[in-house]
Amino acid sequence: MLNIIVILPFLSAFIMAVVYLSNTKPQRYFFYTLIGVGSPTIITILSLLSAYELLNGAPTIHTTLLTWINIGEFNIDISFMADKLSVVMISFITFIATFIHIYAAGYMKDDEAYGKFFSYFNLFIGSMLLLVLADNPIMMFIGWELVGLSSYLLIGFYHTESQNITAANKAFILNRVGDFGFIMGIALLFVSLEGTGFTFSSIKENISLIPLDTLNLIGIFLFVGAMGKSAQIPLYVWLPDAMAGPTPVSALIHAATMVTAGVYMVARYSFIYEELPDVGLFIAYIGAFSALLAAIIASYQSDIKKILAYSTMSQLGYMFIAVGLGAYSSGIFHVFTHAFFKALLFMGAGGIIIALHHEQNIFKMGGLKKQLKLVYITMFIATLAISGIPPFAGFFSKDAILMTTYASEHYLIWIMATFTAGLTAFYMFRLFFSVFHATPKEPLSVHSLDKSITYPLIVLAFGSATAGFLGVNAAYGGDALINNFLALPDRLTHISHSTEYLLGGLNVLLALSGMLLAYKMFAATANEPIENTFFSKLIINKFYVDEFYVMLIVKPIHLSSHLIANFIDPKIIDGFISIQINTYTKVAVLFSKLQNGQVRYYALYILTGLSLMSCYMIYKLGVI
Amino acid sequence: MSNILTNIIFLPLFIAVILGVLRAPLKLLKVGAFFSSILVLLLVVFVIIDFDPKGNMQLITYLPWIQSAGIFYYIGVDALSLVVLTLIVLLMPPLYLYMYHEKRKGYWYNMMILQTGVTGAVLSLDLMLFYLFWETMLLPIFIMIGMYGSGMHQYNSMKITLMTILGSMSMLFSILYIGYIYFETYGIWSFSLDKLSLLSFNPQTSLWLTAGFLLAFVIKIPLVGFHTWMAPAYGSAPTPAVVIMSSIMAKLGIYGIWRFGFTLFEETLLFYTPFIITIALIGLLYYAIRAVSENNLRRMFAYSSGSHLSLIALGLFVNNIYAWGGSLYFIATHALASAGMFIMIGLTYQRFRTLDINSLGGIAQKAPLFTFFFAFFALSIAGIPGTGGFVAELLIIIGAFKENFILGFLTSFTMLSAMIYIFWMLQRVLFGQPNNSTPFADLNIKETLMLLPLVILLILTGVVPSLFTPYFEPYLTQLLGVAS
Amino acid sequence: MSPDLFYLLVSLLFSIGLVGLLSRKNLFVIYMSIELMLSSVNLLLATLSKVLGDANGSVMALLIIAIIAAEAALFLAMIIHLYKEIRTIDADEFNQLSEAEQC
Amino acid sequence: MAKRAVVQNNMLELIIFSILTLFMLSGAIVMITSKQTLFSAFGFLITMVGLAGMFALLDSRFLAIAQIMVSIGAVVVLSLLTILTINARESNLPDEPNKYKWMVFSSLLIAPITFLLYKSLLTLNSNFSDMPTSTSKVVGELLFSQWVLPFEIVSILLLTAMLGAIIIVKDPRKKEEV
Repeated sequence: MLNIIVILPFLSAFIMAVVYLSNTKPQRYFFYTLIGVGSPTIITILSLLSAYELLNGAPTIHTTLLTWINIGEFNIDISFMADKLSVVMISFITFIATFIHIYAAGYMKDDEAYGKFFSYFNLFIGSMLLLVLADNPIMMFIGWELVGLSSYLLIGFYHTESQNITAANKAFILNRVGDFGFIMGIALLFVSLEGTGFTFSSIKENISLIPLDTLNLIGIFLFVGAMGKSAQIPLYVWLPDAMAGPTPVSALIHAATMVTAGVYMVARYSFIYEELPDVGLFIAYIGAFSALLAAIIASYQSDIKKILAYSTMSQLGYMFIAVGLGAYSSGIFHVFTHAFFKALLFMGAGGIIIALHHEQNIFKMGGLKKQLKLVYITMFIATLAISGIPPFAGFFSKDAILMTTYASEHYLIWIMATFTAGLTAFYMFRLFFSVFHATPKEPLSVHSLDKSITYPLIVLAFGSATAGFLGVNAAYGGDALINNFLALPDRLTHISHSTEYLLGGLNVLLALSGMLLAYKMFAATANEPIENTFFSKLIINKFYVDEFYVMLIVKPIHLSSHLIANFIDPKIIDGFISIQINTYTKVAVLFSKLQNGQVRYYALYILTGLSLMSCYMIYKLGVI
Repeated sequence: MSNILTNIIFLPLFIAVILGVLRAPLKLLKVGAFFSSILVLLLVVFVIIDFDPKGNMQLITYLPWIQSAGIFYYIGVDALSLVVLTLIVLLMPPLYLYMYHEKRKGYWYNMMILQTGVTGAVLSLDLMLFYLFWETMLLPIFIMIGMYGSGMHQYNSMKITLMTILGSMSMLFSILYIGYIYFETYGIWSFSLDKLSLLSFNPQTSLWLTAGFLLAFVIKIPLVGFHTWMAPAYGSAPTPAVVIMSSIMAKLGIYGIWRFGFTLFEETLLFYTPFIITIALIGLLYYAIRAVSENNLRRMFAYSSGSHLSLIALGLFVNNIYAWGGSLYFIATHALASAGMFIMIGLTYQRFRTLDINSLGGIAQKAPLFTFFFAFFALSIAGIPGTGGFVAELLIIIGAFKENFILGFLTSFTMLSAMIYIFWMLQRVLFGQPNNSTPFADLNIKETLMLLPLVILLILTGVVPSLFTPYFEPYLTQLLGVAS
Repeated sequence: MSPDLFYLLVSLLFSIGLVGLLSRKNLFVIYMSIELMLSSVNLLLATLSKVLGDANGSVMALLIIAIIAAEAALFLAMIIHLYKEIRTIDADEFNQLSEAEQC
Repeated sequence: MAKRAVVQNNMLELIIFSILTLFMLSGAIVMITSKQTLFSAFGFLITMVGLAGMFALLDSRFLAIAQIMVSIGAVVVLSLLTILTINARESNLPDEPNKYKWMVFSSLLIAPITFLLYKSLLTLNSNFSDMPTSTSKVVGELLFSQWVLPFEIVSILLLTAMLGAIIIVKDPRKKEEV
């Protein structure tokens, strides 16, 4: 079953690619839709079935497809494993991905490269499933890289605009920087455990064999991978630019796949991070700073998709706080709820963008609540969910994380996280009010939306509203179903129910005040932020991090390249060779001058030689 | 069956000579060349079927040639040479297909002679015989660059020839001196590898002899510092010659170190190991960074191939099975990928008549199939999972980590090195708006068929390496057992 | 009277011939220098014939005189021919062996 | 008495030798230094005459006569005739501004050779034998017995040279007309 789950998307991607390449004319709409949407549907059913199996108490499922490589101790199989963690992941990934596929079928209907799009899309899902279901780090890494590759392809989907490709390159290269760390982690892990097998279960068993120093390095290296994929400081700059792709791609990247991979990875290696509280704290701080930074930047953006992108980064920061502090289940739970509302937000935004003929600036929209009623309602639910208003999904998951931070007694993290929560409500409602409530500056022509676009919204809205109930804490009368099911090595924190209520109340209060502030400022008329003060200029330009990177990395590479091309190669290395060549040439010129065609001179040369020989003989024979 | 290897080596030359004597018309020549390459491919398939991965040197032919000087016609095949041999014969048919429109007869003859040269060099086990084939393969390259090249081809062909001959000369001196030492010790002349490997040299002599060999191989690879012939030669050679240089001849440098260096100078090479690893690490990034500012597509991939060959050399000098396996695997997969890439570049040139990256662009809009193949080969050079390059890079990284942490860390930069230029190149060549109004035809069926085997092989090597590894894994284990 | 003086004379004559050959451009002088060198050899032969009391040397010298005559005929003919062609007897004008010009 | 006569004879020979040497060397030097071709030829003539005297001094009368008849009577006169025939004007003579520099330079160059030559010649016998060998009779006998083949070859050579000279001098432009 697991084999089929992984292979099917790859297979359908392959089939569609072959069909598309053999005839690129925009036809066969039905064929592509059937295969492209059909395969995620089937794998959703299969994933849910396997989840059901595990729910009923079945042990972890292992399947082996074939032997991948076999050199020395490096024996790697293409094999898959569904434990509770991966089952939770694949269930919601496939579920949400299916709806995004359905949505995309409507969204991309008129695109010439419809087949190509679905081929990439299925490749994306397949890679993500490979990543999640992998039984050993190597397979996981392959999935990990392929996710990066397919995101590259999808972000650069509109390839005629050069800047889209730049965005895609940026995404892939930064991901690859992460992979650079990841592969070092894996290699180190393998070398340290050489000979004891290299699947997750055997690593878990033998983890105590590794000295702590090495383990620390491994933990940090692996997290570098997560930084790249999950867009954390300092490797986050690709995420906003990744909005260059079609909106369903953004929804898929941000909700179900790719960015959550980092969190999943840390949870998957929880048995390592469990041993390394210091590294965990480092992760948590990175997460907290990312969350805050992204929230601040998001408050000053005006592109609807970029605001959502920064909000993703911010929420990912929460997840890393959770996993860093050892609350793996809470992290995964937030991944789970976040998937619903973030997918919904992106799809809603996509709907708005289509309805307004590809307008993305929220300050050029306004008053859309009448025209796009369904989008309005669903987006409202999603916004409430992300802001953490009970009883919507976001509240429970975010609350669990905040509580962990408080209980861990790292108060700086807690303050940052709580502040970010308020800020989240502010910028999300800023978006919401500007788009739906504010009076538009000029009358908008709105185009009606396809059913395949709107219906998935309803399903996801339902999910956003209710998904949180799976993980209700004991304090709120639940029994944290999902946490118990996941059975990850959580660091247990004890916190009294009253403190919990207090914290929850504080969060809701902050969220509400953020919401009110946004209402005041943007509900009536929404104005674009202007770069009037130093501070706003800094934020609108995203703290000049991109420019900084360009200056620090891209420029030096180009400079050194030119240095090599214009100086080192021709002057120094070829210099040695050309010195010799020049010498030969000069000597040759000299000799050709000697040979001037006058026989007299030739006689002179002969005589010179003879004369020298005579001198030598006189000297040698001692004639004098 | 016993002289199957001889047939493999000399069949192309034989057919070339017959066609030349008959003054065959162009059409017959084309058919003959292609037929010879297919026939050789079939023969190699027979060899592979019969091959026993656990055995040593197999299918040995040992005939006296110049007996008074102890030079024998001594050939044989083991896992190492089988890998290189297989990739040579795999690449020839697509190259002949690529050359289909070529009207100059000399071109075809040169290719056939070249094939004999490279297969002979791979299979020979007598040092003099090896030297003979080693020089044989240089001559056609010289002619092909000099006569059929573009740009400053005459200058460049002289440059490659002189630099390579410098290496060959030093190797010849070493070979002769080794033979002489053998003569001193045993009283007869011999240049057979297995006999010479019994010799033990005094350390000082051995250093010089090894340096003589290494110089030849290092120039052929080329590692940084010996590379200035590479970009000009690649830039002005015709595509088939480029493919042979990058995919086969460069690998023969690695093969030479492996076969002759490790057999004869096991201990002395340890002395050179730190130097070579340092040079290779420098080369890994040096070439990659150099490629960034290169505007000629072919030269860019010349540097790219230099970067990857540095990695292969690095893996060769890291003494464990992962790094060696990775190196050997990389030899094959990089040959396939770079052959594909250079063929794609050749096709681009045929269509656009330029290789300047800045004047290309927008190909994706006009030719999806072409784009697919181009991007596939470029990405497989970059080592994307699912292509063989990834497996090899992974193995080499693991091997380097096993050696020590710092080396592993530095080797991992291979993950980034190709990124630096390949993606920017793809952006400017394939995507964006076309800068060039020339109509761009998509791949036709013939071109697709020529490239498809390479694509399939690359994917197979990436997805199921276990199909291929059993052929050389026992050999490596055995070699390591001997070494340790 | 000892042959040493003759030897000295021979050496000097030969050398003067060589000097003339090298330092002059006039074809006639070159020709005569060559004759002078030949003649000095002739003198040496005659001297040796006397020293050894062997007439063979004289015979050789005699033959050489004949050869000098033959040479003279050809050399002078060539000079005349060359002078007719390019109106000069400057040896440096005949430099078709030169490498530099063709480069 | 007889001894004295020998001494006197020797003295006489030495004086004759000195005078001849003076003539020859000065003739040779004039030959290689003078700008006018005709003067050179006269220098050459003097040297040749001196040479004939030297042959006589060495008791080779036949040679001396041959020298006078062939070298002077034929060769030198032929040269003079050629020079006069050509009658090169001053402007057609080669311009040799560095003539003396060249001479000094090449003399320096040749000095060691000369020295070596002289030294090696000194290793030969330094006494004349008393046998009167080179009489015409002996020479004639040798020439027609042992040396008959070289003699014939030389005669053919002379013939060939004559024919060659005629062919060379023939005007090529006229040949084309024929």
